[in-house]
Amino acid sequence: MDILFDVLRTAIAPSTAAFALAAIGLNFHFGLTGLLNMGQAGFMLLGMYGFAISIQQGWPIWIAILVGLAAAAVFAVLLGWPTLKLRGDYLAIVTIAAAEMVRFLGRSQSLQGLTGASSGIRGSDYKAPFEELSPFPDAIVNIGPFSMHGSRSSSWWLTAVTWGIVLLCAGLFWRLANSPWGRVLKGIREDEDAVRSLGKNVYSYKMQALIIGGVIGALGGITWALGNSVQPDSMGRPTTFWLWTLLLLGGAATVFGPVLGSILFWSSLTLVKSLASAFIPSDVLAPTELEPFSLVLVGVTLMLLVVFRPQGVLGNKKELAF
Amino acid sequence: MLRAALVFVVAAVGITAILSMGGTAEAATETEAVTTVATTGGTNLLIQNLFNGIVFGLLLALASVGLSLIYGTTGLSNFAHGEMVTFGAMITYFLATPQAVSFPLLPFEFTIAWPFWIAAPVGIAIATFFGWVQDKIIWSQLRRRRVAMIQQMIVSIGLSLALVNFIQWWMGGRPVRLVTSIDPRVQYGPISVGNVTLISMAIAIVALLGVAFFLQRTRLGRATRAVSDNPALASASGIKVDSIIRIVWMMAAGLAALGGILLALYQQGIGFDDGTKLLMMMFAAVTLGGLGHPYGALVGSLIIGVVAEVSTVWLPPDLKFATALGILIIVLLVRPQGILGKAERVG
Amino acid sequence: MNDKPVILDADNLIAGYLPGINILNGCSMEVKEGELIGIIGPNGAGKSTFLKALFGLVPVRDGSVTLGGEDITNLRADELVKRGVGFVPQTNNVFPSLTIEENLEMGAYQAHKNFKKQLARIGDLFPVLIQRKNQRAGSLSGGERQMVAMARALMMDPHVLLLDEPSAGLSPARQDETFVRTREINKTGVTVIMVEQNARRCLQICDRGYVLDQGTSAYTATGQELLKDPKVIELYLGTLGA
Amino acid sequence: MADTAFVSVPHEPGAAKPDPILIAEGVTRRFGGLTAVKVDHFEVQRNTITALIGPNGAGKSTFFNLLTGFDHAQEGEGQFNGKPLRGMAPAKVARAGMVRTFQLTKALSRMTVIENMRLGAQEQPGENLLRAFAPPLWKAREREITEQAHDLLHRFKLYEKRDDYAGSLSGGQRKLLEMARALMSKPTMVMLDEPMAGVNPALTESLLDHIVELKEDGMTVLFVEHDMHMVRRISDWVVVMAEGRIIAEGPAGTVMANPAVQDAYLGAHHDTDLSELTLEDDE
Repeated sequence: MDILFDVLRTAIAPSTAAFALAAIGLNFHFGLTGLLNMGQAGFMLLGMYGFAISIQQGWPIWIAILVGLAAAAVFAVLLGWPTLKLRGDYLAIVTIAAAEMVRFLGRSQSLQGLTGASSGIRGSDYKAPFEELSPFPDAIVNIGPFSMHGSRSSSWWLTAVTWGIVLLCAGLFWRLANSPWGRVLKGIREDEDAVRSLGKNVYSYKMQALIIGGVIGALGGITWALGNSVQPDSMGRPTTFWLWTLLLLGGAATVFGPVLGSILFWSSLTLVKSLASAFIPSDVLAPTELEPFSLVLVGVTLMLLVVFRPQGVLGNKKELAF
Repeated sequence: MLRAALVFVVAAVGITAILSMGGTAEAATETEAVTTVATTGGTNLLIQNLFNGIVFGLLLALASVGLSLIYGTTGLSNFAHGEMVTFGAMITYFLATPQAVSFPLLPFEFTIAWPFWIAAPVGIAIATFFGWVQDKIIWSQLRRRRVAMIQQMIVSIGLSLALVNFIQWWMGGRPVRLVTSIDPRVQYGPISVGNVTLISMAIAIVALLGVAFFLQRTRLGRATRAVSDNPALASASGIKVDSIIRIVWMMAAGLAALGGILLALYQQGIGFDDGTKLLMMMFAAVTLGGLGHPYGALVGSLIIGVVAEVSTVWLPPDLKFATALGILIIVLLVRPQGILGKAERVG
Repeated sequence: MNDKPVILDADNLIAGYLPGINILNGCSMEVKEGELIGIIGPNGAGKSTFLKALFGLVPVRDGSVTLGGEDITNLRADELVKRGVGFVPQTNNVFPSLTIEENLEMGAYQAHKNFKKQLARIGDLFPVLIQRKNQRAGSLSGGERQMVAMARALMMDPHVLLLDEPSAGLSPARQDETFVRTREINKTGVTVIMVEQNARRCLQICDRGYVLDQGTSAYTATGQELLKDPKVIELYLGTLGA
Repeated sequence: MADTAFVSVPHEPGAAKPDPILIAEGVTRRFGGLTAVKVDHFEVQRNTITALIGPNGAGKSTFFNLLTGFDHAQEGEGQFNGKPLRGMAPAKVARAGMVRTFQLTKALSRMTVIENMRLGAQEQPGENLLRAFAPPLWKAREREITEQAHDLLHRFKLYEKRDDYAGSLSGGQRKLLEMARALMSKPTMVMLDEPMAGVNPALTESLLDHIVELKEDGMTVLFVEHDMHMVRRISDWVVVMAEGRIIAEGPAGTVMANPAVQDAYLGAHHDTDLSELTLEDDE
């Protein structure tokens, strides 16, 4: 039973929601438009930095959120400007390189005053304004079998807010994907030239998609930071790869694919770890080996998914992810 | 195009430069993939860094030549190539360490402790075999099923995730040292360098010349270039394209392993994710030189190595990889086909 | 006119690239040993696809190809080379980053022990290639590339040579040269099947022509007969030219 | 079936037309050393069906791409309906009223037929990101578009397939869909790149009828085609290209009888007989 609670707790955790958000952003890029963004973690990181640093400057929380989102938007414009005219894999190389650059800059000693270099920014330095907004009591609250703090860190407050934002963004995706605007993006995913021949400005649409997906990614970053801390190395390439895995797991181009993907991804990771630690003797699999062991499974899952079920759990076989 | 490039430079480097004024003057040594070799300082700094750059560039070239050959013959951007670098070094450590070792999930330990000069070649041989296995059970199957390149690329991402974590599971999270002795530095004119590093350089140069010899002077090597040029025509000429690709995978894995071993010697230790971290630099090198062009990988690696190391003269050392990636992005914008690549229409 | 045995027999081939879309809708052809066959027909009739289907480069969905009585349908290209079939594609027919000599070596890949001997033999046919053997094929003109491509295919000493529009993109003088060369190669005993755009020239030199229309082999006759046949012009230009 | 508009037009390359909708002047496109297109002068008469023909490699498709903005010429000017074409992006060309189809059909496979059609329409405010959020701003237009799409689908016999993914259509149906989609924008000129390629014979008749209908609806049609039967049946005027240049113009009958055209297609009539020619040693 404990294992089940652990799994459920992971499923509703704010960080699961944060990944769902970032994956919704990636869904705008890949699922809707076919853009190969291999640097979504960079967008998340920019959002986190923009938010945390602004709060540290003493700016109000609303401004801080806007700064985080704006940073991602500017990043998207800079990356998209030259590459969206080139072949698709150039965007992949440039985004992954640029995301790494952001991380290197963030962990650089020369920016320590702002970013805290490789040790990052402690949560306590920027969480207060958000936690003060909490309507929940400032104490541990038990709801059913779950026990969390009302307002602090990974709290009921944060859980409610993040999942609220997830629903909002999923709704946004639904609204846009089913609008004439989304239709143009799907057309671009299928064949750019055909869409050009129909009189649409492909470049501008790709840029819009890149910006929206990146901004939602930054929102994911901010919500992630509110439950954890700002740590450049937690937003490296593996994060982007996990996002891809969970997006493909849930089903690209679907409304709830990223959400379901994130829940499945994190809860099965917890499940695997719990089962392994419960049933595999520790002289065979030491506790420190659990993490890498389960991530090996993630990698293998990604490989198998791509080859055998590219449409994911929710995807339509005819509207494959590829 | 150029305007965009300029904006990027201003954005990336400019912001750093301005903000770094507030940062601490004393920069910590980079511990990522390569430890900065202590420099003699003063006027010789530039020469020393140039030299370090060449050393790093040569080691990088060993790894990226294989990446480039794979891209050239199959069109795949192999994201799991970094793990091949780590794997070579780790398997050598496994064979050479005097400590007890074990396999994951197997509850017994044993000690191999071969001398390094035996362990290294055997490690490379095992890595080469691993290249064969990989192509046999994964890549050749995907080619046969005509799985699209983007899909194959994501499969390689999955493989990378699986391998890097497998290596961590197997070898632990701490960096390991292949040899315990310390390589004392010797001063040659303005350059300070250890003898092991010099030997590593020599081995790297010999191996790279070997690759060049293979490609230019052997029938198999010429067939490899033929497959890179035009797989359909190669097949129509009677070349078994799949066997050539299998050989390329083996060679790439072997070279990456050699690169990993030499890198572990050069930076005095290797961590489970050092190869993964190096992958970005390899991509930068290969793209810079011209995707799929084997000599392009060499040129690109040397440029990346030198840019990364020399940039530390003016920029904080922990930004040297960022600088190298910045160079990559700028080159991509100005010349998408890379330095040696043939101009072709892209998009 | 030729009572030699049938060497290559294509029977009712149905083939295409995309699933569900056939380019060939039943193409048949019977080639006797030593013949020079020209395949002509308007653009889009499936001439090149037919040749590629013979060589296993386009998946054959129905029908069969036999070589000397042996079934070679959908066999891999390098297997066909082993069985003495050579193929010269219309475009991308050289390895641009390899030298001329290396290109020829690739042609003799399966018989590398005879490389020097074959090189000497080919050198008699294409002396200019030997003079410039260290030049990279990528730097050659269209006509020179065509020569390298044909020489490469001949390095294995094939019994059957498949040529896909060897005259395409060449100047008229070069085109004539290509046709004459093709006939000379044929005279050494090689069975040649060529697809040609330049129908008049092609029919002048070939023993027999096949006319393709809309993915089927419409009819066959000797080259001279087809040259005079108004139906050929009809096929190309929609009606009698006059 | 030559149109009366052509009565006074001389049968020669680059002939001026009484009311040209499309004019190209001195258009040159080189790829490396190869000159793919070198057209001195070219005009298309308004509200007629003009065929662009020529042997493989004549530069038809390249010329087509140049006219529609998908490729850019090193030299030359173009004019469509009085507007200069030089440097115009393909999307702008389309919005100006000149819509094209592609030789290899570009049906958007993972979208339904009806979505393909809707994408072809112009002036859908919902294609703007901000307005997309507010359906009331675009629902009305969407209904109009859907109605128009249904009409076209009926006409092209694709109505039953409207909710199928375009990827499940046959090659010929995709061609039809592509043409119908292009018509959604109510163009003044339709450019068809090999509309017959890969279409099974049963469908060709209706495809031909559709093209003729376009003219009756007041549009101008320029098409590239290999199938000479089709060229003869429906074109008012035929332009022949070979080796990047326009070598002949005129009504189908006249053009096909032109010895230069026959030479371009069948190979030149040489006086020399190849059987007498021997190989001289190369230079």
